[in-house]
Amino acid sequence: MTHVHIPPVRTLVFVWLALICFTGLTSAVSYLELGWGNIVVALLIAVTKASLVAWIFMGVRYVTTLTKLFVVAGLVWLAIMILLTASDYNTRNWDYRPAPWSSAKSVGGSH
Amino acid sequence: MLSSLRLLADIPLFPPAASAQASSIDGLYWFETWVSAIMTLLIFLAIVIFAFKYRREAHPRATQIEGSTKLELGWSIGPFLVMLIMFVWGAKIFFAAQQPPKDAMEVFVTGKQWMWKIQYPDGGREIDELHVPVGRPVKLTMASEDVIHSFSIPAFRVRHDVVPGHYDSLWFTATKPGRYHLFCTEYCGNQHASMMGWVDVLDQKEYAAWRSGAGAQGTLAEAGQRQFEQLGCSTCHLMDQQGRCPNLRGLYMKPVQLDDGRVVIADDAYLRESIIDPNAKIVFGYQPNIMPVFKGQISEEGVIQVIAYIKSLTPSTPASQQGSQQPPIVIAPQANGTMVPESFPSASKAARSSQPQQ
Amino acid sequence: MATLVANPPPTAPEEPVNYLNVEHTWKSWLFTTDHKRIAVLYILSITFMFFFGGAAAVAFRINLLTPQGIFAAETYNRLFSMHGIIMVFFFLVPSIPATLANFLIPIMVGAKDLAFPRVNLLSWYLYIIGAILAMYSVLRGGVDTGWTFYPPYSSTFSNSYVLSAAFGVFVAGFSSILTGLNFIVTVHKMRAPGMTWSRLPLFVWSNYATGLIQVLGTPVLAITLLLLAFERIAHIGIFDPAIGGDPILFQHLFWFYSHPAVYIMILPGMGVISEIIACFSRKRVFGYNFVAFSSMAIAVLSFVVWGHHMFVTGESVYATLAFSFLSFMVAVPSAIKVFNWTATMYKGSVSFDTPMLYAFGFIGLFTIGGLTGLYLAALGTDVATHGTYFIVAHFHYVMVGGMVMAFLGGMHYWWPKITGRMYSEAWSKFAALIVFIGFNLTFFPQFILGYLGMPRRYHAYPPEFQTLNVLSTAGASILGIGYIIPMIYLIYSLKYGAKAGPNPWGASGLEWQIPSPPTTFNFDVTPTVVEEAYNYGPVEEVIG
Amino acid sequence: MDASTLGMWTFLITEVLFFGGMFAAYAVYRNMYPQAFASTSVYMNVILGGTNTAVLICSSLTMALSVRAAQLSNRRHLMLFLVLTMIFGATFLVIKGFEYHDKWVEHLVPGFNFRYDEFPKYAHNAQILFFLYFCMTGMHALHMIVGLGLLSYLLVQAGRRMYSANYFAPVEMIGLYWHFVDVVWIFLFPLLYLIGHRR
Repeated sequence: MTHVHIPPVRTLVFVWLALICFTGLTSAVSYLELGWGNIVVALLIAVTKASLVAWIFMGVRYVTTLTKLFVVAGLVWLAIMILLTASDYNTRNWDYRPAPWSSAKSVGGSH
Repeated sequence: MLSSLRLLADIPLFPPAASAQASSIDGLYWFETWVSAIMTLLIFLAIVIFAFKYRREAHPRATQIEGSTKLELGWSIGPFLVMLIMFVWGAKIFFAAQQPPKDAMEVFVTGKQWMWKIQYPDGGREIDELHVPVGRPVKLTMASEDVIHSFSIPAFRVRHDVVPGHYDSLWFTATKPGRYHLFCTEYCGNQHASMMGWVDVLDQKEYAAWRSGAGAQGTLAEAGQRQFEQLGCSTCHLMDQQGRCPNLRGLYMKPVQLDDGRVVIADDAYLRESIIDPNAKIVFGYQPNIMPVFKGQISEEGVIQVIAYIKSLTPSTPASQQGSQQPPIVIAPQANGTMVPESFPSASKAARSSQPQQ
Repeated sequence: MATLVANPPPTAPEEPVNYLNVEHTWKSWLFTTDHKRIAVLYILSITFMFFFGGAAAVAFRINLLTPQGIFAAETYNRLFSMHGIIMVFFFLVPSIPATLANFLIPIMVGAKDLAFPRVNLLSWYLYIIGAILAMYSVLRGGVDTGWTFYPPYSSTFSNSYVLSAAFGVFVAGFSSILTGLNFIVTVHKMRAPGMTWSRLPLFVWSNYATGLIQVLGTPVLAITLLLLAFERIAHIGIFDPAIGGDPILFQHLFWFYSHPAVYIMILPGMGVISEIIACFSRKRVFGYNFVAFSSMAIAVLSFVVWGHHMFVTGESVYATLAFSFLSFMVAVPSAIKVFNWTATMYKGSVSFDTPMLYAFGFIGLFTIGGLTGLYLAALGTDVATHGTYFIVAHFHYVMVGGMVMAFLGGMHYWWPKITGRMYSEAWSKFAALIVFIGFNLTFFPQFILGYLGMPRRYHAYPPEFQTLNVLSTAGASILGIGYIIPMIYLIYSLKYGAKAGPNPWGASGLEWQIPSPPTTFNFDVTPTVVEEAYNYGPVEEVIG
Repeated sequence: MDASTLGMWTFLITEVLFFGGMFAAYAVYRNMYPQAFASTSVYMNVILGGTNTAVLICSSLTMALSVRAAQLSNRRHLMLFLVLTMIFGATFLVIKGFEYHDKWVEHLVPGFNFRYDEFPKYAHNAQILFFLYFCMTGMHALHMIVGLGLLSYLLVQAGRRMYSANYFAPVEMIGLYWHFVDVVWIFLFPLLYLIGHRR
């Protein structure tokens, strides 16, 4: 069997501390009014936390490239599902032609 | 024997092409059919020839061939190029089908288990029958009372799902007088198969004659007015002086400032939503919860009638009190994600530059 | 290959121990972890489901003999729904992966069993539980939503047994996930020394790709059906337009699985065809790398094309454009396969044994099925053909003309390996011919019907469509017979068939180097692989 | 690396897409009805949600420590940390139970007793969020319950001295599962509890 990597307690506790801090941070930030910034910050923090858990607690750091590839594949497929579904919803209202009653140019773009 | 022969002779093999779109789709259809036929024939021929020529008796020892990257790339890229033609061609037809001409005649369709209810602007109403004049673009605005239906006229090669919760639309120009099938092609329950009807394409004269017979009960807008009064809308929306609700005169297709800062166009979809669920979008300066929710109180047909009535309301006074209340109208995207069918021209996000006509 | 009559059953009591005769108790079957026994359990279960779904098909084809229909609308709707649900989720999805691949993959990679034998057994039990739930629906009166379960019909309006059917599909989905997971891990971890990726038989490649789709797609179906079930229970939910939900979102999530799922159904069949064509042309598959790579390309691309099921629903035109383009892309790897199989026969040494006949049938029908897919990928023609019999014909050409042909071909090819017996050559060739004729007669008229505009899922139709419908029903009865004949001679062969010997076809591949039927642990000694797949010489040198 | 690890990761990918279906629905509707979604924040208990997040993070730490203990053949520590993990997991479920109770009392269960008098404007669309809230947290809680079952199994086996530095794959596998459930919550917390600004 391949060698086993045993993470030091220090690392684990440090990650735990970071996760707790991030939880406080994300709660605190949600009280600020940042408009679209809120969701961006919340997701960034969540991704950071999840990466910490995956990287250290779940030991992605120590696994083979193959496993890493699998993890990435899972996330890519999740992205495919969400992005392609969103591609429908976010472009449904796109005005791809001049409105029949005016000569104003089209206003496109998702939000 | 003879009768069975006659039966065979009577098999229809190709549908009539009775709209402008039908011929363009048929063009692509035949292109695809030729490509398919040639490809199928090539493969069949290759199989038959190889199987015969290299049968074990004639060719006991196979010659091992590793493959040929050149050949393989060839038969990956070659077909793909042909498919690109299909893609562009198909997309062109599809996009054209999304853009009803401005002068299209409007007809309203409501799908309901298990019938198609048709309403004409002049007040004529039919079930499972649609009369249209030849040579004139017709735009259908469609709603569903219950489940997903799909409105399809094979002879016109048109089809669009009718999804509950919003308006869908399609348009066509009939080119050949006649009587054609009209089908529901999205399974919608027990009597799905009886959601069949007829489209009658009449020449101009016949159409005029047919039309004069219809509309005895008054126009669609008049039916809408009756609804409007029966449901008690008129007490507020036409003569309100206390600022409880917006005035509807001249509202149709005008930008509306909402209380959350968005600006939307008062199109069919907006009007429908404001009837069914008035609290969904509150006009700036008004309070929610004043207007009763009409969901379940009014059918989709009724909504169509009321919208037709609202369309018919012309501004009564040049400058009502609302006019001064409204903030300047800006060009802004419709910043909500509400479901507005993209094929619906009035659902445009583009707001016009500020020239309130009130 | 002798006929039945020529070879009376040798009454040999000294038959060597194999996986079939090692134990005979019920327990030894129901609690087995031997992948071969589980495969046999699967063969029995999916065959039962196949004939059940097939009976429903024959019944509603009879209904369509007359324009008014013979049955009540309700009966018809329940028949076609059960046909769809059973055939898709309980036959096509597990058809080759759970049977032939379950049997063969460990042997082909040189392993004693799959990576997780107990999980493999669990997956069979999940399949059975799912099937029981679905059958419960049938016994209580059936489900009438079609296999697609579109809300709001399924969530609010249908009065049939939607919940148990949906839950059955949900459970069977996990069976499929576990099978795929097992294959992926087995191919990665259990290959014998020397069995490099480029030496894997193409059947393994295609099932590996299938496994990826199963693992990545099926959970989305599971959660979607669960959300639908909650919506049906609570009478409100996220697909309900009454609260601002969008029924089309269900279709997005449903097709995110169900489009790749058609590749779950066809990819393993493609793998079977690669094996058969190579064996009966005595030739290495033309362009091994391209064929292997195309399986993987299909697995990936299949996930980005689902929107083509929704071109006329009100999906955004921009999304529509992208999905149309991507749909054409996914046609390329399938085309590569067809060309490469054909090229494999070039300068081969072709024989016409029954499996090869099915392979010919597969290539022909799959070609037609694939090409008619182009009509549906192109936006313009999709509008005209969507929701009509054109679609029905198209996917039956792929699913039945493709997958069922491949399944039968594979069964005939590996039957001697699985059972140790040969079947009647004459009867099997006859059956293959009947299936081919019956199939085309059933489904070709449906292309014409479709473009004429006949909508699918109609229990009654305008009278001018009758002739084509009668032809189709006539074909269906021939097809039905074509499926029953193999049942009979294959069962007959179990007792009276000639002993097959380890390698009746003179085929290459590890599975042919072990006895027929194999022993419980496949190999006495883990084999070491030193040569490429499909290392074929002339047939006389190999047959032993 | 052995087959079971790869198998577990493959299974977790399946789980990602299982929850992913709900996240996709969430994304679509949040984009469609941002204000209705934001209006629900009033009813979401950030204190309880935040506490639960912390509790789960603690359970993840103890889970990681149990795997470590198994790797070091430290049976006493292994059992101690497994018990701690289970206590944290149970605490999470109890708090979740209180939250569900509150939602019921406040008439926020779509399809059963939904009332949304404070924001009648969003009465329709907010039900989508609450429906998703119950589905997502419910599915998550179900995974927690399964996890607790698995942990009890580990505990029994650890008591029987089954695990040591030579064989600890089950501890590792179940640990992966447990962390994954934690990761799901890490996303659920901001998406369900921290929508829009507080008032």
